[in-house]
Amino acid sequence: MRAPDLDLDLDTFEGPFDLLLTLVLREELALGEVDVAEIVLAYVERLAARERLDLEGCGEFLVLVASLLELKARDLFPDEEVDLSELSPEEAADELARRLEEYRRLKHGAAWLAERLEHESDRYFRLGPAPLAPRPERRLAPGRPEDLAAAVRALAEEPPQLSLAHMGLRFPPIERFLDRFRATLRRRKAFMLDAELEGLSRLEQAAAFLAVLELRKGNEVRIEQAAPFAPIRVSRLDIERSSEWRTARSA
Amino acid sequence: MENRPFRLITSGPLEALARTLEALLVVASAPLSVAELAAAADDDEARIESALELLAERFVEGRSGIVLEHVSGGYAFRASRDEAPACARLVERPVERGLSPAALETLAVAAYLGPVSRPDVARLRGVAADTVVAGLVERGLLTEAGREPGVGGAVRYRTTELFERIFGLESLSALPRLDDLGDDADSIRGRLEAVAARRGA
Amino acid sequence: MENRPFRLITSGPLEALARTLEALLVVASAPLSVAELAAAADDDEARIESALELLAERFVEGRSGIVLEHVSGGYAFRASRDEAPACARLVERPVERGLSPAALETLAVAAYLGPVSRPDVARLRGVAADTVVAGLVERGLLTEAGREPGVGGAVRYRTTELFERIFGLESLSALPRLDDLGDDADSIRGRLEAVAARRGA
Repeated sequence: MRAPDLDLDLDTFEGPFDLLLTLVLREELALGEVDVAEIVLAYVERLAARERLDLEGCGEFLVLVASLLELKARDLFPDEEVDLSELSPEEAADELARRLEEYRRLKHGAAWLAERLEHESDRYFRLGPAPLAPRPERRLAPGRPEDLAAAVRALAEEPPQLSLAHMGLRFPPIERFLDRFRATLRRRKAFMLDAELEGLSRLEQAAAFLAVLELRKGNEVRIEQAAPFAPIRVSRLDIERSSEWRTARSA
Repeated sequence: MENRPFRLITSGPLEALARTLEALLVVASAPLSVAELAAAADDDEARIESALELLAERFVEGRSGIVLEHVSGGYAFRASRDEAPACARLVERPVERGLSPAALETLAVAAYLGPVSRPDVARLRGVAADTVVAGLVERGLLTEAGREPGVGGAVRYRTTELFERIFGLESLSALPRLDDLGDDADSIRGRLEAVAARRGA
Repeated sequence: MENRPFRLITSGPLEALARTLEALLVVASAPLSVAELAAAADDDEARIESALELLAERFVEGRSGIVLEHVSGGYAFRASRDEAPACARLVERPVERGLSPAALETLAVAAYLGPVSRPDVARLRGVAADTVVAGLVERGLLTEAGREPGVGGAVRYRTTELFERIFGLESLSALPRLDDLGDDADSIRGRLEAVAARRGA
């Protein structure tokens, strides 16, 4: 299944994935409002319904989603400097686990509310006063003019720089691994991915994997794996075509 | 049949219809005509009238705190006249809580900058203003004051005399000065807008 | 089911108080707490509770089209569940119709963690929350609850009484705990803040 054909039904968007991408690129749809996790879920559900795994399609999808996430991170947190040195790999993993658990709880809470709403849907009551109720007379407490002045002064204060340190889950740039793997492949014909991933944090591993897929997409490398979970071998493909691709990309 | 004792009525099919009407009348926010009741109860108007007679007997002055009233627009529940003093205490119970921070900010903007639209308030406060403005209009602290220039301009609001009374101001010129922000409404507005722009959409 | 004849009930002194409460509840626009009922009825809270028991027996599912419920920290009349189809033909329930998963998650954040700002919600859900929060404020399910401490702090939101009423909650503490791993909202919040403090500034 090709990623662009994926039909989506999100809160903010309904239609094929490629239309969503178009709208995002034309800035007609705010990416900040798009739940990327829902897109991934939709894709995975679709995959699960198929018999054969289309690696090409999956790779394309991963690259598109990774780009979406990167765009979205910039969109949501425009001024945030990426500073990975602040976070050790263990901390990043801890933080990831914490946040996932947090989100899971939140989902449980939302699911409970949804169920409750369904259960209570036959409870009808009046909103607002009764038709023949006496008109309420509101007596307001006196206010202090100084409070008004203070309110305006507060609005004139410069807002603090929003700290997003708690976001934690910064995605390491894929370019870093693209450069590294290209350099390796200039020296050697092939490398084993597992060896390259050793010692990296989980987020870095994910970025490295995306970089390999990106290279594959650009026809720079061939990816081989003897069996599921067997070591992955990445080997150099046609040099000329890859440089063509790079020129085309940078144009 | 209406002069039968209550107990016996509760089993008849008309009693089921009466329960339906009770439910409709307790959720309605305006009096309901016989036709409206018939449509909602999915029954015919003659039977609705009979069931209403049942209810009128049950929800009657002296017997119940809830009274079924037939007004020009139709039927509605009201409080019994005997309970008027209690109802008066309920609705007049002084809401002596002060204004919320949101209301205070909105009033302050309108008081210092002159008539402002809801989009204005939203931009300057960085938060949607519809609910707050509507609440202040309902409480009589803001009132409409024309529209912004141009076709389809947004409605603008200014503070009211009630506002001045509540804040003990003889007029808006008696507001504390904000010389640190500017010496007139326009320069204060300029300052707030600059900050709002930096706060970022 | 009607084991006491209606007429006999109407005589006792508690019955007079029950009539007063009926009147108060039928005109109220939101649930009334025992304290509010006591103030309006000018009676003591213990007697209010007893009179409420009387009413709860009378206005109960299956027996009356009007049902007394304990919700959102107070007491209110609503339509019997049996009459929901008729009520649905009369009024729409726009407030809760089509609450999206995003809206429910946002409500869950505010209900479980107490006042939260839009950045808080965005951080937890990984999606910008502006539209969703604005929609919930407009529906009356969230309301502003001051700003975060510090200069220029973001506006915080909490769930409203209407939220509790629609979801049929006596209070927010009636929400089920989500602590399959032994944590509660405070420690969740504490951990978030600890992480932020460790890496903030």
